[in-house]
Amino acid sequence: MTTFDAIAAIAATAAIDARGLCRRYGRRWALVDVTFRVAPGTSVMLAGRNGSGKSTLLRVLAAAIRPDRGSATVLGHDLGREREEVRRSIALLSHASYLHEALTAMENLRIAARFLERKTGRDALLPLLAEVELDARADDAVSTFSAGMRKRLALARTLLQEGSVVLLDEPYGELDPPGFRLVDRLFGTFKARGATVLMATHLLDRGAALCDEGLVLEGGRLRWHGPARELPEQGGLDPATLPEGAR
Amino acid sequence: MAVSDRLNPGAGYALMVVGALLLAVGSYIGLFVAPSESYMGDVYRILYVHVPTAWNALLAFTFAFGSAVAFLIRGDFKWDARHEAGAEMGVVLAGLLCCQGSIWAKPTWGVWWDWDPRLTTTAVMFFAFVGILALRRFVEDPVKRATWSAVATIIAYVDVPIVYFSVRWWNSLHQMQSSPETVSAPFLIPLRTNAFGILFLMAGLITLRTRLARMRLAQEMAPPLPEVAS
Amino acid sequence: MNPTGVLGGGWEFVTAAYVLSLVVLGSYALSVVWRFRAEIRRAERQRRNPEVSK
Amino acid sequence: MKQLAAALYKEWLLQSRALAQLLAVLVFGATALLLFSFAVGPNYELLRAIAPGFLWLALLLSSTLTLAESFQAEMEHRALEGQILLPANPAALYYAKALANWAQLTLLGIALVPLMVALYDAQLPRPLALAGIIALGTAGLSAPGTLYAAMTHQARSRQTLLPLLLFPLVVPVLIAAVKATSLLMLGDPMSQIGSWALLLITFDAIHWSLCGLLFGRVVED
Repeated sequence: MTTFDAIAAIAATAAIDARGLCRRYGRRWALVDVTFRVAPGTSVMLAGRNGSGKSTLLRVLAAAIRPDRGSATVLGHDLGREREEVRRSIALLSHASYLHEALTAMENLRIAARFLERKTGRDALLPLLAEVELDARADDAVSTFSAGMRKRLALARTLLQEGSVVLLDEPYGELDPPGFRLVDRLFGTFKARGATVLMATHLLDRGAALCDEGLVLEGGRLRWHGPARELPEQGGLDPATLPEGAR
Repeated sequence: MAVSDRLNPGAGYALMVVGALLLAVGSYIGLFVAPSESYMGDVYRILYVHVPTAWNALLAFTFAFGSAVAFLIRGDFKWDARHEAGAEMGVVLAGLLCCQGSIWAKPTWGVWWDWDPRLTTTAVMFFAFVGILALRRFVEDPVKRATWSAVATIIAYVDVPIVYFSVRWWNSLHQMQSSPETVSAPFLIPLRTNAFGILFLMAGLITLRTRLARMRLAQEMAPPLPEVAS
Repeated sequence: MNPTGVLGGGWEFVTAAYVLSLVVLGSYALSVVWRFRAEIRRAERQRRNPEVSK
Repeated sequence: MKQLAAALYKEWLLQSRALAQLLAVLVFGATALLLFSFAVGPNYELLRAIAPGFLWLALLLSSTLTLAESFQAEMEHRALEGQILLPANPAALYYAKALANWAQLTLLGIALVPLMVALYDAQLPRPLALAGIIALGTAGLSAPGTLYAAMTHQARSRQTLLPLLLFPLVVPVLIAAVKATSLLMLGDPMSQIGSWALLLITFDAIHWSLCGLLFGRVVED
């Protein structure tokens, strides 16, 4: 750890500290002035209607896409200048599966493991596939996988990265009921590792049970930030109009 | 993003007017005052506009290259605007140069294109930068457009010396330099006047074109409006 | 190429080159000025009634 | 370094699954060679003289197919973004992909030679040197080609944009490669082959280093 990292780590009171993040796609602003702080080790639920900017926020925080305005730090590393360090400490489960269709599940994991300079033996990777119940299909090409199985493989890939900040973009999507229980179990694993977890989901009650805090996005703006338990009612997602408090 | 630039539009127009005047004077001297050359007769007068265009075309591409490098290093979008202006001006001048070159080659060598290394290199640069302008047109995201075209400009510009040498070796068997190298004193006056003429005209055009690019960028990257009444 | 070695005439090529240069430089200058003016008009219109960005 | 090894491993896996695509491009190159000969007609004197030019034109045209498709596997499910987020070193990703494209183009070039010999009745006094020139030439194509493939794959109408950007840039490669090939096939009295090879090497050196440096900026979103 260079001295610079040491200083950054000490200064890092927050795992994620976003200040006025904005991002546009062509004419439309997908993210507008998002500001919030998350202490290390807490788990946060991100809720909002479709197109409210959830995925954009996660991709900006994961240093996949640059913010057009505003700034943020992840574990003390600045999103603008230290994108490499940010990527090293973050694991993102994105809508996109990040997989190679033509290759098998084991090969996809092995490629990721080699880039992460981890053990790439079959004995090291098979347990990971077993964790997501894909060990039987380890040597089948991903092109033969269903959407749910791809999501499971993507989850295994996220698990492999051992990120100290884990961003999950609608992990429950495309999964079957056993898949839901799998996500809950993995959620527990991430928390057990002391990682900060930010999960975007539409399953409000399930998220509220797992997470400490909750954020609500609407039209790219942060509408509500509070304890996760109160999100389903206070977050203003179900009732047609926004309750007075949240405006 | 403030739309100010060092030179306000007035300066742009002024530069263009000065350039146009110099060009008119230089061309007048070149066409009517300067004596006809012993061997070439009057055809050589094309050089009075051909050689200055060549110098300024290279200058425009160099300006675009400098702006591209500055943009990649500093990330300030005024360099991207200058890059776009320089590239567009360079393409216009290079295209003009190629046409002049073939008009010059017909009476002198009897063919429409004499594969002169300098001229052929300009033609290659013309197509390279037309490709870059097309790239800018096909990419919507302003930041990607700026970064990618800057990268393309740097690669295209670095390639120019290699293109020049490969064409010269490839062409060395046919004939020596086509335009006379040593131009004696009285011929220099119109040549220099036209050179400065095109230089000023180019500077004015680039200033205006940069302003135009900056205004478009400011509009494209305008900050979001505050609270929107949904 | 005529046999006398000295290229007499050739004025049509010279005029062609100069006219071409005038046309190309002139039309590019006009296009830049026109586009520049159009952009100023557009910016002016937008400043008067800023349409609400979606 | 390890990142390059990982990226090369990925390329090896991807290439081993995409042999059909390589074959298709070879057929395209062969068809191009055939079509060129129709443009000239059965005059062997002329065909023998133009053979090097046709070989390299066919190689250049088929290279755009290989290059345009080279990022298909990466862009399909944003796999490239996934790797960059691991983080994988972008330069390693570039050099692995460029080496893979170079290998494909060299194979393609060497595979086209027998057909050229047959169609244009060309002699091959120094086949090994020809393979060397093909390798140097295709290296010059794949360095900028890979960078532009990554760029244009995300832009609209990538089929036209890639050649539009690449062809003016590789003029020196085409000139030097065709000259060197014809010197090899039609005799080299003044032994100029060295200078043309040197030009190719200079081009390769410049572009393999410069494009590697700039690739990071191209994939940065």
